[in-house]
Amino acid sequence: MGSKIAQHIKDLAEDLRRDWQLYVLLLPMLVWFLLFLYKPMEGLQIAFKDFSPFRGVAGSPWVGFENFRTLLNDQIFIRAFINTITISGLGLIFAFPVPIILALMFNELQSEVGRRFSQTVVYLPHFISVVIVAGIVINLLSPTTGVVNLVLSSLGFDPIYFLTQPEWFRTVFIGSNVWKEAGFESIVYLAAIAGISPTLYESARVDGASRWQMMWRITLPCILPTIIIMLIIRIGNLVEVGFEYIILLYQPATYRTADVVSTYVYRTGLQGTQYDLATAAGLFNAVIAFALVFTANRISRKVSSTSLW
Amino acid sequence: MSAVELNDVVKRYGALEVVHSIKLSVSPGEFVVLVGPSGCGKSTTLRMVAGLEDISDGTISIGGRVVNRVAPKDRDVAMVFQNYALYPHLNVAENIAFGLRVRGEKNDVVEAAVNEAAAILDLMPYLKRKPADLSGGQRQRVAMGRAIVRKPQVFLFDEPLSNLDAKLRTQMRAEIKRLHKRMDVTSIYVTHDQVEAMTLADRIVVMNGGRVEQVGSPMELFLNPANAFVASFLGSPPMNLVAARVEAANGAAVACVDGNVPVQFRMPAAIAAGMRAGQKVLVGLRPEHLDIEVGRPGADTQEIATAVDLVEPLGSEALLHCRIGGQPVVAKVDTPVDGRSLSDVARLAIPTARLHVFDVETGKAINGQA
Amino acid sequence: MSAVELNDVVKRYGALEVVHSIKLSVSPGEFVVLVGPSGCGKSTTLRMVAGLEDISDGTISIGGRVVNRVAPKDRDVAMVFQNYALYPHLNVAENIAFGLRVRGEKNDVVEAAVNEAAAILDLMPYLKRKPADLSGGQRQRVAMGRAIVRKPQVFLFDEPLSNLDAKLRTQMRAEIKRLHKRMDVTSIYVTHDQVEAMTLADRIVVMNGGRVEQVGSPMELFLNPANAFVASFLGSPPMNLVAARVEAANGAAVACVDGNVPVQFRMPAAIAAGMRAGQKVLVGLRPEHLDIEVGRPGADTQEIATAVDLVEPLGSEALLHCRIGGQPVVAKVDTPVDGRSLSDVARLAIPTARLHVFDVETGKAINGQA
Amino acid sequence: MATFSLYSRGDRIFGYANAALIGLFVLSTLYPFIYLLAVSISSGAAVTSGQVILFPKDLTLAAYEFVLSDRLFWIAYGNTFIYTFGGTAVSLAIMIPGAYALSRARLRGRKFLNLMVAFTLWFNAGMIPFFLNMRDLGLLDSRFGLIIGFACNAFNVILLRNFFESVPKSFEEAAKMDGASEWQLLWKVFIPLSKPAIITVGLFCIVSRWNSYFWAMVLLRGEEKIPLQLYLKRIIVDLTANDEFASSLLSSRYSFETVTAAIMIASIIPVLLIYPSIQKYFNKGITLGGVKE
Amino acid sequence: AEDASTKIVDDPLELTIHFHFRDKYVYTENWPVEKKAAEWTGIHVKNVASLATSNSRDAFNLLMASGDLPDIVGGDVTGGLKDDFIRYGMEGAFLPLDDLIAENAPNLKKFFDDHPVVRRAISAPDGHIYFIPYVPEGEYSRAWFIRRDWLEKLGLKEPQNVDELYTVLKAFREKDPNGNGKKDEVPYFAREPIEAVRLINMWDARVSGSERYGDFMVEDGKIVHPWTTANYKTGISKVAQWFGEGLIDTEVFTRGARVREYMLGNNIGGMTHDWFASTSNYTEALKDSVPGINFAPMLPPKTVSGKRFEDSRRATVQPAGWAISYTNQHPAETIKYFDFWFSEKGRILSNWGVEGVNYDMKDGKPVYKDSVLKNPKPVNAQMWEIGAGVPRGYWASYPSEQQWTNKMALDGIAMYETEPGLLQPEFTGVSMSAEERAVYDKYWPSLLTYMTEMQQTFVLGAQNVDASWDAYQARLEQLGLPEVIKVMQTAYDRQYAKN
Ligand SMILES: Nc1ncnc2c1ncn2[C@@H]1O[C@H](COP(=O)(O)OP(=O)(O)OP(=O)(O)O)[C@@H](O)[C@H]1O
Ligand SMILES: Nc1ncnc2c1ncn2[C@@H]1O[C@H](COP(=O)(O)OP(=O)(O)OP(=O)(O)O)[C@@H](O)[C@H]1O
Ligand SMILES: [Mg+2]
Ligand SMILES: [Mg+2]
Repeated sequence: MGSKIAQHIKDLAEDLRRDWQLYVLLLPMLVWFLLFLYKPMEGLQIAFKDFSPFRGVAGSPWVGFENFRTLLNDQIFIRAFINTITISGLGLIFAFPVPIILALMFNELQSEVGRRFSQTVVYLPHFISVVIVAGIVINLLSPTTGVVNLVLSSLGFDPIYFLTQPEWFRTVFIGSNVWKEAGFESIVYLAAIAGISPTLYESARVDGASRWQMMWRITLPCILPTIIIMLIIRIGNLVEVGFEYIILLYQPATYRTADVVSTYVYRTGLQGTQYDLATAAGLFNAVIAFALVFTANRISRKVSSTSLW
Repeated sequence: MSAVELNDVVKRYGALEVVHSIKLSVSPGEFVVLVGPSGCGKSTTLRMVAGLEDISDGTISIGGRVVNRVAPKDRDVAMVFQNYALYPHLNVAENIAFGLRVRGEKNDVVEAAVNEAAAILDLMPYLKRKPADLSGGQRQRVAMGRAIVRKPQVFLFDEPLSNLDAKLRTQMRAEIKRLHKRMDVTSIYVTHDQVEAMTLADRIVVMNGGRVEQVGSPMELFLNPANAFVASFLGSPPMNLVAARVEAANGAAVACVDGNVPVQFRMPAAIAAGMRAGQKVLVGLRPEHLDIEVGRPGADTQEIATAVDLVEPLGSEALLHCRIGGQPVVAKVDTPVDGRSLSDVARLAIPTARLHVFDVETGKAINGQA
Repeated sequence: MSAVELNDVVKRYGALEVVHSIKLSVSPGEFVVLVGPSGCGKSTTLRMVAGLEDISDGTISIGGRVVNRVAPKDRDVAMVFQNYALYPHLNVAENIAFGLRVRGEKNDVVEAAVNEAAAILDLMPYLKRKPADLSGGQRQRVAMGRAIVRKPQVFLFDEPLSNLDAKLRTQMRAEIKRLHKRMDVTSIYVTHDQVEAMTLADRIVVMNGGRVEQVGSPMELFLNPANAFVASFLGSPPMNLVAARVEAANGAAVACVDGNVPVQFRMPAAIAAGMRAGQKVLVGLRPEHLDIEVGRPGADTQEIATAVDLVEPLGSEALLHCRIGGQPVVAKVDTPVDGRSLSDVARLAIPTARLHVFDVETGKAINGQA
Repeated sequence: MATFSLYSRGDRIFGYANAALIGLFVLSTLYPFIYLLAVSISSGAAVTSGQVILFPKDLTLAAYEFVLSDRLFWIAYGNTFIYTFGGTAVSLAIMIPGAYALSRARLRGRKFLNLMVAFTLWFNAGMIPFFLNMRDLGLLDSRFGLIIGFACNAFNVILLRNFFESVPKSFEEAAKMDGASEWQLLWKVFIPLSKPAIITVGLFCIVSRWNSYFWAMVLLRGEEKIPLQLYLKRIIVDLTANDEFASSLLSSRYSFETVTAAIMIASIIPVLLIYPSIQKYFNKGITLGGVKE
Repeated sequence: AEDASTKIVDDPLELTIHFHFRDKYVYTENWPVEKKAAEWTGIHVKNVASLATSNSRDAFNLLMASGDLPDIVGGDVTGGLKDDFIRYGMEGAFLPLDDLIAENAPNLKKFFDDHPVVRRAISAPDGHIYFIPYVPEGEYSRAWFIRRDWLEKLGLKEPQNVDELYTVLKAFREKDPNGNGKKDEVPYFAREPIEAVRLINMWDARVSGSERYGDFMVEDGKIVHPWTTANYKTGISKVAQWFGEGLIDTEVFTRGARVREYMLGNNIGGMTHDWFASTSNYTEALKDSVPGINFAPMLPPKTVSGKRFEDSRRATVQPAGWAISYTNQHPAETIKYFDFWFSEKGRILSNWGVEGVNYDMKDGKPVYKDSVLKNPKPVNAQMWEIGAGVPRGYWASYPSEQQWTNKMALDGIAMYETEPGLLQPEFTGVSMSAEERAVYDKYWPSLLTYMTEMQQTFVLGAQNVDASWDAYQARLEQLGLPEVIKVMQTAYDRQYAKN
């Protein structure tokens, strides 16, 4: 038994000697993570304190799970939490595949010039601030002058005031988000596609595959590891919807479906300087996210041998 | 009507022309083998037939239809790739099944076909593995399997056996031959292994530098190579080519090799008729026709002095690397049973009838009818 | 001290053991060839020596130092990969130079070495091309070049010639041999081509299913295969193995083949001594020892009735696929000059002294001393 | 490479349909840019009264004059370049070797380290602790602090690591046999072979740096260090404040909408140029010809 | 103008200050106003706040978190700093000022004595004052504006009560007052959704008790939320009805801040409720592009109960100003400095800028120079640039604003001022103890969320007010409204009742 441990230590030492360069390469990043991300994490204590910035993390009194209790007893928070999951869940279903599809479509584009041009253009909206995007969306959906409603009424429907209807909010939010980000997000997949050996396509072509089939049976499986990684990360973000865009788009009238944890925190926490509550909400999210990811990662490692760690 | 016809096919990569105006007509059911040195354009030609490379000039027809602009999948051909091109995300069974799946074959049909192919190729134990977990030879067999499960109009093989061991290779060769007999599918087969070429081919196409040097049945090419290149390319070890000069001696033409020890070859009458005095020629001697059993009488055999540099034993035979008139010559001889040392061999016996002679300048064979 | 020593080396992939306890000692300067069927673990063994695979059990030493946990680059070995593994982003010259560059060699040294290697490998015209623009054989030559520019302690070759045409292959083989002679570097060479194995090896290691079957000089293995596997593996076409039963007839042991037409083999005395009546054996006949020139007298030759299924012409020789007592047998015979058809052959002559006999159960050769 | 002329009819129809769909999407994504452009060259009055939808009205370059004549704009622009390219360089210099090390199976404790990286995707300290940490490290109000403090992020590390993992093993093996050190292996083999990935991650770094302002706002004090996006925020604050009592909005040549649009256009253009220039690295077949699969 | 009376220290004393306001500006020694003050008082105030940030709230919070407080902390942030001054003051970050004022600051003392409401409004639960506020002057901020030219065109009078208002709005909607042949008129529009709801005033309901939207109000000494009253129920249901009839801009919730420019510029908006000063500029600005436009203030129409009242007003005291940090080594000098700004001289300086440069004294009163008044930049913006009118602890002077407000607005304000009883009582906020604040913080944000949500839901007609009112009330109770009212009442009683 003891000799086994000794052997392990010896192996370890030998491995370290053999691969020391590898550890040197890792070192800066490791130090960085420790110094810039892990060191301040002691600040997560705030979630369990009645935090006053002036008193500081150490000087603020402990309150145990009080902040969590406050959150979980707050029906508005619960609703925001459910909304968050719903929006990102729907996003996962409807928005997540879009950049993949887009990347696949770009990949099928024959004209080099066309491909360059269109790729450049579709990633443009990413750079346009959400304020402008929200403005455009509001204009498009205006019940009186918006293009969408003009089309609707020309088809004989009544105009819809989309942005005040809770039923429509998710559609509008996810849809416009896709439109804004899909082009940019497709870059990851384009990079993955670039790594596929062209001989596979040749082989498939001779085997009689149509382009459609090649897309499905070659391209897609080959970028699957990337998709899975992105998916797992996305699953980790199920409990996270950024507040900036929502705030521009939502209305009290649509809170029912639009109010998410981050907007809740924004309204209640930061404006009123309730860092403790905000941190608690963040921590609550993180724990759930982590549990989700942990599961997803485990499943993925089993099923596809791709994993986040 | 030819099954496959290449008409002045040219392939250029940018300014570089790698295939120059190839003409070839393959009859239905015929097994044609392309051989030639590395980089001579065999794969490129095959890929043009498959539809994987644009044809820079000329036309290719399959089954009478010009296919220059027909998609590979509509040409009804199957191909084994030189670099395998296995789908890394699919296991062996799925790799083999791919061609059938994309054609929407039924499950049981696919399964049966896969099992059949796997059995032929000795792949049964590996069906569930991914290509990454296979040895080189196993991968190559999978690539073979992928082609043979389909029943295409034309088979294209690009060195399908190059990574197999001798035993499997012989076995696979026979298997391919049998398959071809059974399915009677037109096949174009690229190889650099002339044993494969000789045994499999109905006709062999010898290529060199993007050109066709000679087309013919294996024995035709072996016995009557049109030029020095073909002669030296077929046969293993290749035919020895000894540079010589034609002189008239005793009324008949002889080829003289200059050197420290000048050597003369007597010519068969048919060839001698085509020779001019002073002509520079290459005298072709197949290693397996050279013999160490000297001293046997007869006008049909001549003896030549030699010096042995190196002996490579091959088991029951051996390769003698020796020199004739200073020029290297390889002889393939039986290992003497009497224990004589092969390094001592001083003279080689050459059957005169089996001499070949090529003009140095044109490379063409001199065979009297010229 | 051995240059390379494998001591009970085992390789497992998960639960799957693919190399079982291999023992092998290579002397300095020796040229050892690993042969064996596809998937038998040759590449794996070589890769363990290179340091590319972890050793599951046992030890490997190079130059007397245990290297189990030494990084490949510190083992001072060079390797040619079965799958080339060229750097796709570098051109040919850079690919070849890579090993020298990373060692910080001076520019002119590198250039000279690259040019030398390129000249040997006929790669001069391609130095500026990327691997993607090369033919299969050209790629393989680049892979060779990458290894030979360095002057390592040990060379490892994994089927370095499998994609070359016969001519180039012969040439490269000789080149490797010459290189080895000149540099005197310990080499381990994996191949499935026994001609390569026979001609290159100082010693051959025959592997099968992750085990070493026999180690010895080429001729040793060829003449005295330790078992049926080795016997059938070396030689091309491989040795025919005919299942038979030992019977005592006329005082001497004979092996009888059952079938429609029962056949008997007379045994050389040395072997007969090791045989038991009723024992099930495999009678080994090398194709090149079978002859169609029947009717020659002598106690050292026996004749066996046969039926020819298929004739494969190889030029001056041909392969006869025939049957003895219903079992398939291949004979390699000279193409008759007199125009007789080989398909008519009815009897084969067999030199008794060249018979091999193996026990069916153990596969071991029976050679009298048993 | 693939020869597109050799497509079957069905495949060609597929191609056209695909191109048409992309064309539609492209048009829709082009709109905001055109809109911004139109706004930036229209008069403030036209924009504030909602008359600019697609085409500019009352053409004027007043907004650009306003912006381009502001010294701070140019300083901010310069800063953004420093943060973006300096930051990206530092990011890549730290993340590439790190991600490479994490991608190697022989790294001891690899699983734990990867988990440690991934963990930070969800758990982060929050603004105040991070700020205090930066203060403790003496990195407040320094360009370097802003560059180093955000050098890595888990997502990019994971992405890089993943791409490195997908480089065929053979290349690493070959280089190791050739005697390359880890550093050489990374530098001479992995980086060239992972160009698309590195470009992607580099692009992500560039883009996020280019767009970011929050931490600049939190950590910086001096005006002369602010990035463009922060400048934009301040302009907005400035102009809204002025607007509040402004009588001149309806006749003004520029308004905060037009100025904002002008700054955005000015700030989008460099990024717009980056993408096409790196696109060639997304070409297929980076490992073509290297190995027999 | 050497004046010994303003000297606080003989040797120049430097004090540090964190002062960030309006999300962008910081205190600076380079302000001419500041230079003058330093010259007069001998105290030099040096800024330490970030010039980079564009969020004053963050700047303040980070300052508190970092712990190294400068001598003075001040400024203005979104949502106000009052609660912060009080909270951190009680935690020890800021000095209580009561004694310091009593001993050193005659002007401040006098001001607080004269304005007990202000003093009470800024008092902490422990009774102390921790900061000196920015005190605005003037009463009316917003007014009802209407297209008087449209009224004329349609032969209507200025609406004097709810019914007339209804008629007018209806006519705007139906009768094409802009004469373009399309019914594109928007009778009532507003920049903020809540200003659309302001029409509930017509039914005697209030939108807020203070300048801040959705604030509590005090009725008979009791804290009440205006959005829970019976009047609100009526009001909101009527507003919903008007909204449904198209009398209120159908897109009022998504129009954004540029709605006035859009509505007036395109000649389609009829009426709004907005700031006096800025709104009255439009008639002037648009006279060329919209001929005949006359968008002018009018008195609030009489409510259903026959009252007239204006719901909005200027705050008595702003939740901004400055405080003395516990680290300050010169509290006495500092409070004297604070006091300086409440002196006659200081007050003029803080409002009007530097004499001879920005204003001249005429008849003992400051008058802006023409160079200031004729400058295309708004005067307040000009003042900020020199350090006047910034939210330090000072007392704004309405006359300075008056001088650059246009005539229409001034007339309007005068009209409102002359109408008696228009102004509603202001809720000036309560200072809660830590425990009270904990309760408030726990419930209030969600309550406000719910109330605004329901408000819009009602207006949009997505829920019928009468049908859902009980459920609404019940839900408020469930979300903790009674608890919130209770702690506020306690705080209120402590702060104001013991008068
Ligand atoms: N993309 C390319 N660009 C330029 N030259 C190319 C390209 N592809 C192949 N070549 C060249 O074309 C010639 C023919 O190549 P091909 O692959 O057809 O040879 P091959 O006869 O199949 O050789 P091997 O037996 O070695 O596979 C070679 O010299 C090769 O270097
Ligand atoms: N990663 C792996 N996981 C599981 N099995 C493997 C793996 N790699 C190789 N093998 C198996 O190990 C055995 C030995 O493989 P190896 O590559 O050494 O064969 P080889 O003798 O070189 O064959 P070839 O001549 O075909 O290249 C094969 O059966 C192969 O399928
Ligand atoms: Mg080839
Ligand atoms: Mg192998």
